[in-house]
Amino acid sequence: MTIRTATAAIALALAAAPAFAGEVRIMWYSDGVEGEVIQDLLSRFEAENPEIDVILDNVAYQVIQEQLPIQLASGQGPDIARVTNLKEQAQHWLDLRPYLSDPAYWETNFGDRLDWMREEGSDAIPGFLTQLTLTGGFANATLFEQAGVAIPGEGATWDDWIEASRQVMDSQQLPAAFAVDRSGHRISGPAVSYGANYIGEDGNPAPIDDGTMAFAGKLVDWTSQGLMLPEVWVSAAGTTYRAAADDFINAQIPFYYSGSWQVANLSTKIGDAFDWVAVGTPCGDAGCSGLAGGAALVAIKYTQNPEEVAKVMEYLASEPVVREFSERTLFLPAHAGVVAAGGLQFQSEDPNVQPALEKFVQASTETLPASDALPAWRWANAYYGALVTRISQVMAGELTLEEARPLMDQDIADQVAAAQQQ
Amino acid sequence: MSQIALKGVTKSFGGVSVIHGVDLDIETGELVVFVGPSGCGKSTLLRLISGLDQPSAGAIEIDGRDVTRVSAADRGLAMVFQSYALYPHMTVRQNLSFGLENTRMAKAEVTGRVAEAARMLNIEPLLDRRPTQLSGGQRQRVAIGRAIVRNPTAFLLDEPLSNLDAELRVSMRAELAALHARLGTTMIYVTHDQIEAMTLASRIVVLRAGRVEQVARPLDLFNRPANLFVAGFIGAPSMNLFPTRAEGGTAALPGGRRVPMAGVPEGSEVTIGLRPQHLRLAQGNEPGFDLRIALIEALGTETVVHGELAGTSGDTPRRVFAILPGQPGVALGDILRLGFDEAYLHRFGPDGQRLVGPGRP
Amino acid sequence: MSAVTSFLTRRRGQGRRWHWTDVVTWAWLAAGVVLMFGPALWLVASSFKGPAQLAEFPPTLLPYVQQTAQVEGHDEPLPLYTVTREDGTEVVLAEIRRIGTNSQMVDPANPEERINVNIADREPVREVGFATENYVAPLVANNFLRFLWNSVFVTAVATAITLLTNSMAAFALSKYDFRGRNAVMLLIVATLMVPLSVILVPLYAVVNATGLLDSLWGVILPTVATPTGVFLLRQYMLTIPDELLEAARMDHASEWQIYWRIVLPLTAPALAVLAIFSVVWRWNDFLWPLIVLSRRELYTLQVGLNTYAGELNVQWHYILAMTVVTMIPVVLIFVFLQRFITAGIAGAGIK
Amino acid sequence: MTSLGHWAGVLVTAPLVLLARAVDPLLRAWQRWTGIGGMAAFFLLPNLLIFGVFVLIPIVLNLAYSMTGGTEILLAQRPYVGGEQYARLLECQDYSRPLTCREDQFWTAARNTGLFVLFQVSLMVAVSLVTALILNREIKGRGFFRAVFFFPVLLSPVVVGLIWRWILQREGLLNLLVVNLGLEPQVWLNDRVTAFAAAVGVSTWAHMGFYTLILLAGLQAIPRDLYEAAEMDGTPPARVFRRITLPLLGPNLAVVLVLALIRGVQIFDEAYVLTGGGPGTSTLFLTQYIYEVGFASLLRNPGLAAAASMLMAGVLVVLTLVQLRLSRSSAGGQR
Repeated sequence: MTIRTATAAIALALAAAPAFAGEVRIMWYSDGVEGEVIQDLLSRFEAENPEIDVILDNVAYQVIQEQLPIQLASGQGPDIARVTNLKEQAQHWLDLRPYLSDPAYWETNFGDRLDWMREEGSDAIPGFLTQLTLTGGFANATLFEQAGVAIPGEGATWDDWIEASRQVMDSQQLPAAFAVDRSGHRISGPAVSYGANYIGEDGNPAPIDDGTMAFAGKLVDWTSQGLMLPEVWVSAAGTTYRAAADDFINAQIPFYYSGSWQVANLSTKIGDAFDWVAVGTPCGDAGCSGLAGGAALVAIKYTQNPEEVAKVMEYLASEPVVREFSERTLFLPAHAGVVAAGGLQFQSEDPNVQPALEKFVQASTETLPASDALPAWRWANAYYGALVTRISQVMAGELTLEEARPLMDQDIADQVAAAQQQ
Repeated sequence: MSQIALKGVTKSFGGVSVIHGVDLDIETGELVVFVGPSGCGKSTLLRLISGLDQPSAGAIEIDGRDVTRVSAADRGLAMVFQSYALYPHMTVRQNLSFGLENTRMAKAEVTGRVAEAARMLNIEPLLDRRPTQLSGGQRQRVAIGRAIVRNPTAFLLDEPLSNLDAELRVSMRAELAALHARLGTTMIYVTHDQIEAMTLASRIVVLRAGRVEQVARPLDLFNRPANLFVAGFIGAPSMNLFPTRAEGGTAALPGGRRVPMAGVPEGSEVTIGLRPQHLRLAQGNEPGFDLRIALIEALGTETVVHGELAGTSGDTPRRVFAILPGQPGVALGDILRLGFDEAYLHRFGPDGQRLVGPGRP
Repeated sequence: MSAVTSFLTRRRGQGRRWHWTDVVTWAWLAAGVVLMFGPALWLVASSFKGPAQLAEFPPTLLPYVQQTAQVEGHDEPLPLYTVTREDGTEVVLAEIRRIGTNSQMVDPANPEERINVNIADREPVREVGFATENYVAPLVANNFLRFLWNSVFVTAVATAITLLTNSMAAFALSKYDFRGRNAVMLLIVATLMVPLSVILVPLYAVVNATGLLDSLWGVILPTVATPTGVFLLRQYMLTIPDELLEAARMDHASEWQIYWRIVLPLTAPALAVLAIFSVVWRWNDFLWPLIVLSRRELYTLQVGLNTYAGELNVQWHYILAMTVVTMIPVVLIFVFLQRFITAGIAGAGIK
Repeated sequence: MTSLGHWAGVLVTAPLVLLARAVDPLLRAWQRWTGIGGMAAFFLLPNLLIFGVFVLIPIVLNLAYSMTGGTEILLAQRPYVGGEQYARLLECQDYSRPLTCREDQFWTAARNTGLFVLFQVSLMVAVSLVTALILNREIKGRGFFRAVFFFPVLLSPVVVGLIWRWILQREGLLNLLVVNLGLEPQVWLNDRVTAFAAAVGVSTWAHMGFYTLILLAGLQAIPRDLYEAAEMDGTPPARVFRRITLPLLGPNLAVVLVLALIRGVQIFDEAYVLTGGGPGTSTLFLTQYIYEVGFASLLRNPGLAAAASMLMAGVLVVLTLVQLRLSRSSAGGQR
């Protein structure tokens, strides 16, 4: 008994570290250097605002995905968090509007994408996108050149790209022609390019349509022909995310479909080994659409210090800070003013970086409406999850694509049913 | 007044009775030995006295105080276990002082008592060793020492010598006897070895299947066993028992000799016992019975003869032991005629109880 | 014949000639050494490779860095390559820059002359070198000592509580006869069946309700009631003769003293085994601390190293290096206590 | 560093010692009150308390979760649905073909887990037994080799999975060896057979040292004179092994079997890091299924996961009881 009491007492002493006035905790994850950059920016903020103590908790992305939702559900959590699951958890975000000195600034510069992170019909300002991402392809220019194959130009279709890559593969004796990250999100832009539409008229998920099936069919065929690097998709079950970046970096594949966030990563790891270019998204029957997305910094409703939170957010969302953050992290800014002003000086000595980022900016104008609707759609994750789970089973030879189709519909329907079971 | 008294003590484990209403009085300074075949309940009885087990019914008194519900530690007794139960992780000194420290005794007194016990038992050089570094005999002394330092009202010893080799057992037996003489403290001693019992005991308690068969001084037990069980159990080789029938105030022994048999109803089944030591070669025409020698154990000072009664056939021939003094010239297969004095006969009635009559050594 | 006997049955004597069973034995042991240590050494070697080299195929056994040379007329050192000329001879040149498939090179001995080389014809000149920045950068960037302290705290406290509570329970379950003992035992064994990972959500709810979320105690307490520990200690305590306890009871020892001064010391070998296992388990714990701890000043090493696993990219070079760092105590335990552990399990642990 | 550890040790043990001193008088009073019977309760209390709060209650809550629906995480916000989740899991046209089941992934995982346990336990027993037999010979450096096989036991499952993924991946060490031998490199984790074999092999690699030690202890406890007697009788070695070694090793083998079985069914961390369940779903095991559905996946459903874990735990308990009974009757009682 005494042991228990003693431990309980100590536990209380340790656990109950109440949010001190003026303390703002940010839960942050990093794909690259952005943790260091934001820490640097925050240090500057703290120097100017000694009354506010900003603590940056760098966590694994897994924590954001798995633990934060539970914290939020129990009315806890940090004061600010960098999240990707924006819409589904919108009920937990704080509306900063009453605390902001200039809400109009936010609407002007971030207004386009506030819908991604607030509940349907709300006009709240929960936060802003730290970066905009866009899916798109990368080509190993050196491999193409060595193989004497021209890099497909504007308007080239997926078939063109894979054929060109196949030639490079054959010529250079590579293990595969291309790879796509294992993610439902990654294949959705291309699917839309083939006419897919995930969203039904009532806003609920539509059944898997022929557009989706068309692109999925191509992926499966390319995998069985040995063109698509098999292990990325095949060697995992469920919705596990797997990136194929390493194979591209290692010059094992001439073409890699991922997204704008890879620019910094590729630059660091490829160095001078070969030239690479961003090529946007190849075209399908309906267009050449990538899929936008991004991570947002949002304020959490359960904070004790909304005033201070707003102050931190205003600082981080201010134009110079956004500009510096983007320039140092090689992320695409989501700030309308910064984008309009242009002239971002990305801090990289790598000659491949600047053109790649510019290509992504340009490609972002080519997205289709069906794709633009997805980031702010509640069931997107359910759809992505079903796609990735089942298509990889098809690739592994466990199902035919036709068999997979009703299973995907079922998975999505299950998820909707579960969520509506209240 | 008796120092330790058991009153109708009963013990059962999970519905199985192992001690059936034992009454026993033990006087101050006695060395009482519990003896009996294995499983007779002698160790259980000792544990009930120690307080390590609680009786299912009945009462235990020490110095007139009912201690039935008093814990083992508070009964003022000390116990020596069969395995010695020395604490393997403590030195001999710590083993001896552990119990004293538990009673919050002053340091100086603890030291004094340990030194005293060590001197008494000649284990002073061993005090800083651990039990694993001791020989069997040394461990035995330490175990006794651990009991002595406590100045208990009585010692309980549970087969303390059974783990020693034969030679050591004899010398330790002597030491124990000397120790008892010197300390004068009551001791209760459990053994299955009747030689230990006979040599050490002031009184012996013979137990069988949870019941007391007889309580007596050693020689009384030998000379006047109260029943067939005690008669057969005490003495080695064991007593020859001849079942027969009482007819006309006498009963017939093998070979036809009739001996007086008074005090039983005519025709009842009785048993006559004769210790092997009391058989001798028949002189001349002396009546007796014939024995065919099956095995000879010549021990020098005496010769143990295992024989079969001649003339018995059909059923398994009856085994008879005889101890002949010296080295008589006998050989396997010889037929000996054995005689005896009637004074040495033990007579047991149909119920197996001793019939009144004198017994002689 | 008798060699086969001794192989299948028991040891074989000394001084005989080599028999096929000896060959099998030593082949097996040699394979064992390679298989058991090889992967860990591979991990250590990999942790010293730079991010680019990590992704390389074919991989090299040892970490390499490209050699560079200071060439006149160039401020920065230039990377060196072995270039195969058309006539098949090889020469070492420094690369100035690469344009497409062409490499502009220069002979360090003759800095004036530029040479154009197809990149297919050059191989980098490399020497063994260690990318120590894999270690330095995370150690500098993170409050590494804090993580270390947290890990040590969690490991030490959890192990102490594990030893105390498990040995107490084992003592009760092995040395007292009471109603419901078998039920308790069965309950404890039954929970062996339920791995932590399948009750994460309800366990999280409990930890949340007890206010232990985001505290080191939330990491410690759920792990200390290990059924394994109770089981192991109980099995060992069963071998302690009851007579010792009875002797102690006759010696006026209280039950607590019997536990503390008699049984615990005698259980030392099993306690040591449990302690070592507990230390290793708690030190290696990953999933649970990751879920409980979200404030960085509370991170344990394992959680800390996982901050390099992002949404879209994993910084393997840091993760590998930090994994090696977290392995150090385990390896130390192995080196210094292996005899103790193996003997303890073999002799004491499972009877 | 060491002084940190040292002070931690002192800090931790000092309160315990003080506690032990303080507990004693209380306990004596308690003992006077309850007798020996109350002692057991006292000694069990701390463990059972922690155990109850952090193991039993979650299991009970898990049961509650399994009878609720929806995607909310807090139990209070979840609607009661009775046995719906169980019905969904058990709905199946043909249990031998997972794809005909409503929750095909659950049945796939169950089938994979069954196969895994079958192969892994057999391999584990075989490899540990051979290793133990070898270590039981009089060889030089026996202590060293005994330790060698034990080393991986000390590694964390995550590290184990990571190391082997690095070895088996396309750019891994194994392919380097394969290429040097002049063979075609394989993507080992991309083939259902080799990936499954890798999961079996790696988990055996990681745990065999532990089982080897248990078996070795059993071997060394077999009296040598039995073998000498058998040799005098001219008993053939195979027969000696079958009639003396195996039966006398029985209890240790039973322990190995039970533990390997339990751990086999619970296989998670190392396999998850190693194969992620792939290729396709061919190394998807039950614990991964439960973890993902309940916690990690985009298709999250805590109620379904809870129901699945209850089913799994139920099967495990039954299996273990059967196993214990079998081994008890064959080993002739508990030791």
